[in-house]
Amino acid sequence: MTDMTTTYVDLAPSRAEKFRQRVLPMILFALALAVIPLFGPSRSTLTLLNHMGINIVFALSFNMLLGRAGMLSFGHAVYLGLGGYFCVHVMNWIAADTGIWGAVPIFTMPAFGFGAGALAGAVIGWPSCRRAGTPFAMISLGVAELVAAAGFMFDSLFGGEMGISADRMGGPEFLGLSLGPLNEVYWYIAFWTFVGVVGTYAFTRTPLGKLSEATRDNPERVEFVGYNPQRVRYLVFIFAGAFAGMAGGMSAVQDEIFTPENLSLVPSGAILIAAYVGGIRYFTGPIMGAIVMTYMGSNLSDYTAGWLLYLGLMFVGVVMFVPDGIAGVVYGTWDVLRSGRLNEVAAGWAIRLLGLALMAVSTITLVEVAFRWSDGYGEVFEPFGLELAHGSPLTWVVIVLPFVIGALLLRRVARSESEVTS
Amino acid sequence: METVVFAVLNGVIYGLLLFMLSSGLTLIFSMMGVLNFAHASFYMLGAYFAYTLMEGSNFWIALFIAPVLVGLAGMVVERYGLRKVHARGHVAELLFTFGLAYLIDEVVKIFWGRTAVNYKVPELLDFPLFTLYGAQYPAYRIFILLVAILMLVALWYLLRRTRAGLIIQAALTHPHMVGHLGHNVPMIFMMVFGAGCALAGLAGVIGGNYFITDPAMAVQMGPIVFVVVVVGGLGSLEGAFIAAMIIGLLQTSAVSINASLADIFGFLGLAGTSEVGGITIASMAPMLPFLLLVVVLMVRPTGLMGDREV
Amino acid sequence: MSNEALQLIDLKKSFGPAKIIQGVNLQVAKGERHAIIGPNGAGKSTLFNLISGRFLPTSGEIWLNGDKISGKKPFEINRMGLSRSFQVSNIFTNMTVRENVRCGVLYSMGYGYSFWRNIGNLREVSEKTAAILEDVGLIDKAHLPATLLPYADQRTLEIAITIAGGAEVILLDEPTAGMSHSETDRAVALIEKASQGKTLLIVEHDMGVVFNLADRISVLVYGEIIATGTPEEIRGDPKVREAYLGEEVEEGVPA
Amino acid sequence: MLAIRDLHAYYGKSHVLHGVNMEIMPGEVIALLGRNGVGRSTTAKAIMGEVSPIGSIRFKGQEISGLANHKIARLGLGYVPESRDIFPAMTVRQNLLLGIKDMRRPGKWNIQQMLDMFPNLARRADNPAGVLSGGEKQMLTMCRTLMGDPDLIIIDEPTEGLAPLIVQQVGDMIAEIAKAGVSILLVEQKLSIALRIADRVYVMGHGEIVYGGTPDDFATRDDIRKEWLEV
Amino acid sequence: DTIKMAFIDPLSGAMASSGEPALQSFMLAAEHINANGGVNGDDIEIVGYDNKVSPKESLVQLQKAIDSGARYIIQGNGSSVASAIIEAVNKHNARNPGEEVIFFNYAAVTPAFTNEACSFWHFRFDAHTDMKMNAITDWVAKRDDIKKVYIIGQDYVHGEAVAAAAVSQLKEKRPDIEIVGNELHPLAKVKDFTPYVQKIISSGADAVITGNWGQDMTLLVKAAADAGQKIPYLTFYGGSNGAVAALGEGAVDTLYQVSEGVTNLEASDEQYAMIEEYKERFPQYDYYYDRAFTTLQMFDAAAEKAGSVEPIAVANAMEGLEVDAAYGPATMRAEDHQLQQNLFVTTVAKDVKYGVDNTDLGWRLVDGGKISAEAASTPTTCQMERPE
Ligand SMILES: Nc1ncnc2c1ncn2[C@@H]1O[C@H](COP(=O)(O)OP(=O)(O)OP(=O)(O)O)[C@@H](O)[C@H]1O
Ligand SMILES: Nc1ncnc2c1ncn2[C@@H]1O[C@H](COP(=O)(O)OP(=O)(O)OP(=O)(O)O)[C@@H](O)[C@H]1O
Ligand SMILES: CC(C)C[C@H](N)C(=O)O
Ligand SMILES: [Mg+2]
Ligand SMILES: [Mg+2]
Repeated sequence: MTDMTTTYVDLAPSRAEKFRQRVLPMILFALALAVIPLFGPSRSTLTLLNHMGINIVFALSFNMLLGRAGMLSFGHAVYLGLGGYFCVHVMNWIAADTGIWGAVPIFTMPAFGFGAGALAGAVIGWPSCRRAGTPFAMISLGVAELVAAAGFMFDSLFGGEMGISADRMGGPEFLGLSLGPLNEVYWYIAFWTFVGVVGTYAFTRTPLGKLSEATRDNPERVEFVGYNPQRVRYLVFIFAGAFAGMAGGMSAVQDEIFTPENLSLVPSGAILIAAYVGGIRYFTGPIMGAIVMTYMGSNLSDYTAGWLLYLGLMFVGVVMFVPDGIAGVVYGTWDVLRSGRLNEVAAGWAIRLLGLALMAVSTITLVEVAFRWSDGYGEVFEPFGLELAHGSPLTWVVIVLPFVIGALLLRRVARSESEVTS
Repeated sequence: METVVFAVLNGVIYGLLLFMLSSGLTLIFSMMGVLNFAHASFYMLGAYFAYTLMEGSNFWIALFIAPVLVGLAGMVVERYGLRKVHARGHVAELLFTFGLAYLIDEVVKIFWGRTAVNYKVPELLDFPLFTLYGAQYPAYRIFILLVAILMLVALWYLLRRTRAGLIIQAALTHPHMVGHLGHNVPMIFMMVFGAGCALAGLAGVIGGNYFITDPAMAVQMGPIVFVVVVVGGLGSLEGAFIAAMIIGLLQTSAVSINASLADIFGFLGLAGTSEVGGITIASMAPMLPFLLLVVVLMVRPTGLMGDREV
Repeated sequence: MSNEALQLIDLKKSFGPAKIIQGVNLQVAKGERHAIIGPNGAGKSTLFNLISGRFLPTSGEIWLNGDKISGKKPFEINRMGLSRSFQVSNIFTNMTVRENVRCGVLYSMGYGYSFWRNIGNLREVSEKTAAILEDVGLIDKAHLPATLLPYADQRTLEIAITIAGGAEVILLDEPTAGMSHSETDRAVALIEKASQGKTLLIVEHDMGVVFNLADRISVLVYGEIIATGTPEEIRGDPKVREAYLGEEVEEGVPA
Repeated sequence: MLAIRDLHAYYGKSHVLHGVNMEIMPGEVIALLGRNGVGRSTTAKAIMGEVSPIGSIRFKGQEISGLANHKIARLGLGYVPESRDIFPAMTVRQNLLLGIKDMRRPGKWNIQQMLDMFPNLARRADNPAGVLSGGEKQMLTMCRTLMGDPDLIIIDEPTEGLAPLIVQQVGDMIAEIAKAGVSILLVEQKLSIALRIADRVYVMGHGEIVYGGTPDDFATRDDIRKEWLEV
Repeated sequence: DTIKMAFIDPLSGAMASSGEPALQSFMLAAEHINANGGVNGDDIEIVGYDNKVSPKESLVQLQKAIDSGARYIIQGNGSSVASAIIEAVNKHNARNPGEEVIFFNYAAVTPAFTNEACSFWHFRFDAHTDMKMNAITDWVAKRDDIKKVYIIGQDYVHGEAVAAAAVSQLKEKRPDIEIVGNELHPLAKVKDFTPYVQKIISSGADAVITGNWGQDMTLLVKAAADAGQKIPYLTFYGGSNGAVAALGEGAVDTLYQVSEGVTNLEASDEQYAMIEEYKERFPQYDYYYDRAFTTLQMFDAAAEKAGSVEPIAVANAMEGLEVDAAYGPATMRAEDHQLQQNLFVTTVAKDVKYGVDNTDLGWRLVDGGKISAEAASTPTTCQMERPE
């Protein structure tokens, strides 16, 4: 019999569903964080992992703006930078043991960064959130340049060109972590990355978080259900600043230095790219983007001089062909697998994959040959023992042929798919 | 006195260069609504193309060919890139050009190396035109002045006085209607983008040897070009001109001023020994344009001369 | 006086030189269902925009339940108990139907800009949302993204968002535009139910709907109200026949 | 001249046209009637390539569905949309100038003729089009379209929102154009006008053509009018 | 085995014209050492890391370098970077005993690094600002026609140190000289120095002192040349790529620099051969970083003396070590790890053995321009902490 006390249809997902969709991923994430050290990562891996953690929180905070609230910021690094700077100062106060500071564990830095980022967001957001869309984007660009320029002028706050350094081994130990060796810093970063992920996710579940999405979709209508869109944007902006500041606090401990460049357009642009490549429409998109881009940014350069070019190509490719980013691809694939439609699309996918691989082969060859030619050291690109000098016809065959075949394959799939849907 | 004269002279030249650079962006931005982040990259391409062309020919040939080449590059970008993302709105377009800027930077590094190339002022113009207060004034700067003015007039004529200009303007607000009247709007957009890029290329040809031609030139000029266009007001050539002038004069004269904040605000009790008081006006020069940008956008979101919000 | 839910006093609005609303005076009593009709471009939507705070009047005053609302922002007016729908569907396209309605519910239930509560745990909000979805008949589509709704359902959702906040005064701009006969009937039933005990101001071109629903009708022509009255009075008013209904009479008589 | 077979159209997921069939002969004036929202404007838009059409649209024997809108226009199809879309910042004269497709090949109409035909416009020739009254705007749009020398003009709701007097004028003008040998597809609601100038009448309901015939025949079909036109 | 040395400096961007030739110099020096049997039999491998003159980026690269097994770090372009690296190396060595790394600084000349901020892990192979400024101010002191001096520099520690040294030394040596301008401009950001040059002109200066380097040096003299200015420019780095070419003939007797050597000095045949080999290998640049060769020469000698390539052993062996460098003896002072070597004041002249920037202009010693190592030396305040 139906439960007579329920007078309405319960639309909310069931308990089990909630657990599966919300709690379980978090547990798995925490588990992953906890398991990683068991593999005995090398120091360079640890550095990489730590930077990934920082960038995950940073990218998530950025996406609170772009993906969730539809606010394109070109200056989000300002908040990471200001939060980080504040933490570096706090770390120096701790080291100097002035006042009560001596009792503060370095472990708590991200909390300070959170506060400083929120404050910065509150101050800077006040004028800039009065506009949306392109004016907002332009203001954020101006603010970033302004703050970065100011960074070079106020030496006592920002340390000029040199920036400000600190030592993470001061203050009382927390949880038995001296934070000296990198593997201890890993635990610190892992802890705060988890806090950051849970925090930004929780935010999406609050009324304000939902309203920020509504404001993105239709700011006008929001006004007619009782909200001031400027106010919504402003509050979201403060939170985005706060989480960016938190990432700054994580970075202050990991890198122990902040310089005015941390405030500039360059890191702001990088996080924009990371979030977008990851997929701004999904909560997990920026996480994936941060992981992939951090990995590529730090390791690709070991393999090839053309790594920036590859990053650029990848970004442009994503913008043009995969607007939903890595997460879009991952979820799309997952949906297909789960609904058991794999055999329907398998052929198309295989061809597409083949086409992409062929085009990648030719692009990589072109880039590698070009970079070696440009270096002028007379080095020759020799993949799999194949000698591809820039002058040899074989090289051009390897560049042109796969590209053409790949492009044709991709076009064929695209065409046959559009026929199916129409 | 001499400080003022020099500040004005240099400010005007710098302003004109900025105008040349931003006129192309104004064109693109106002006609197509595309915030072209790669605009300064096309400026850079102009300089490099001219440098390469000059090796085989001379400056005057480069002056004409290089912008055309840059324009063609722009058209290719529009046709095979921008047009594809156009349907997904301005943010996608903007991100596309953002990525494009990265790509052009890298490609330039492949072809021309990571350090500056020796792109020189043509010998014909490499002489001091006159001497003022003991300093010589190079003829090339007057040449810049002339080209910039020529460009301003030509652009203004094109936009306001020809049917092509009318079509372009109509296509911005009513692209479909213009299409129904039998005009090829995608083609027009491609031409506009190409023309805008060609203008940036021209600025590169002229600015590359006045300043320095290196792979960082795009990144350094990029943000300031936006400032000019946005401060001037969307779609307003006159606005871009005025904004470029203001910024040129502001930045150059700031450098020439010896005062510090304490000298100016001293009466407010700001001590020269304090950090804020010790900041010189000259050292604030790089941040002035951005201050202007933020203030203008907040007070007048349409920009100085614009009639639309950015 | 306080019996007036809505009162417009010599309201004027110009866009540049164009005088769109030229001195409108109108009183709508509490609980009344009032329709506004008039030719295209007469200024009906503009009038709604003025009342709901989307545009600022050039001159004149608007009073809601004894409070002056002209000059206030839309969200302030909404919080004072006035809600409106749009002629062109104006919904949150990337959210699900349920989320759309929930956005309409939240503020009125006191969860303004709250960022310390989990929205899923707000029991009253969920209940109210479900109740509204039930009422408007969208409950089966609650988890669909709003973009995927058929046109008529989008119009229904538009109404659902409008009534979700529980406002006392409701403005509907051509709620049935583009709906088929049966859809229109359903919509009218819905509007009837939702405006029970509330004040309703509605713009419609569908005379069937208007005469069916309205207690009183005002006719707006070129920014002026040329007549106000009961449906019968309006039907019989020669001025109205000439300016608006006239064609209907003419219709069917081939020239 | 124009032959439409099984035309479908969608706005996003919503299916608006469910297989429209119609034909227009050279020199004919056709009125397309129907209630609000049945898809008449959509039909016009589908023909002009504004919404993507599925099905066949042949103009002068050539398939035009899927062509870019300027190509359709250049084949000789003129379009006066519901929204009119004059260029408000430009003068009346400039608006007319933009109607010319190719400056090197002038059509049979020129600007002076247009101004002669409509003294109202002549008086305003150098004013920005934005200040024109609704009726004048309607005239301007039609003249602008004529400048492109079309063989068939599709006019969507030319009399919508116009005062009765102006409705009359616009009606006369359409008749004038038809006399010059241009075919016209008139999307209208006002029966009086439609029946006065049309050679044939189509009635649309729910995205399909539900009736086609001459005005005289239509006058006898009360059933059609009751079911598909009246409210 | 190979000994990995990480070279962390700008290899792209405005300052790459400073970093690239240095990297090439170190590579060439390493090749020669390897060809002569290596360091205790091991080869040196120099790996370049691009830091874009950013301290933070440098630390990222440093971490990568250390992770990849480099125990020797080479850097020079920018005292702001050097300062960050010194601190990071100190921390690293404290936290990772047994994995110490050593920092060879070949160009960051802020005096503090071998004074109050000195470190056992840091060795400097270039004369520091106070030493170089001594040479400059000595020269100025002798020129009675110089009454007004303008100081211009880059806005960071190095520029500040140069300005401070110039002011205090001029005051001491020529109290009558008026300092008519003391200006700092942003590092590596100025594209057109015309306004600055115009300021110098209107100040009526008789000489300019600058510590500028890289693009900031080149563009400064280019603007001066454009304005037709002809007063002495007394520089640390007039030898920056392109500066002489920018001035052309105008550089003669206007551009001066103080350095540990220039190609036209009297030298051994091997040195001339090295200069020519460098030019042939890297035609874009000129032989400039002599101290790169000295650095590796000294490392080689120290490793041999220690019988090990372990950093601590090498560091200990290096203290007090003396080698015969191309332009005179060079000694690593044990108290502060500051190399003591001859300094030379040079100017641009026409008839020289080696031109620079592909012109026939090159650097020539001015009269009395050689300052011996002892004369160039300044005392140190360094209190060095050494590992036990
Ligand atoms: N922002 C504006 N600027 C200039 N004119 C405007 C503006 N908004 C509306 N108008 C004009 O005001 C007039 C009235 O428009 P409104 O939308 O109120 O008409 P309406 O009565 O709702 O007509 P419909 O029945 O077609 O919806 C129209 O002529 C319109 O062009
Ligand atoms: N851009 C659009 N997006 C979604 N639906 C639309 C759009 N334009 C029109 N529709 C819907 O498509 C259907 C047909 O519209 P159309 O404009 O063709 O009608 P019509 O017969 O011309 O009526 P009207 O008298 O309103 O002009 C209507 O239900 C309308 O609401
Ligand atoms: C490369 C060098 C010129 C660096 C400069 N001397 C400094 O100390 O910063
Ligand atoms: Mg309306
Ligand atoms: Mg219609």
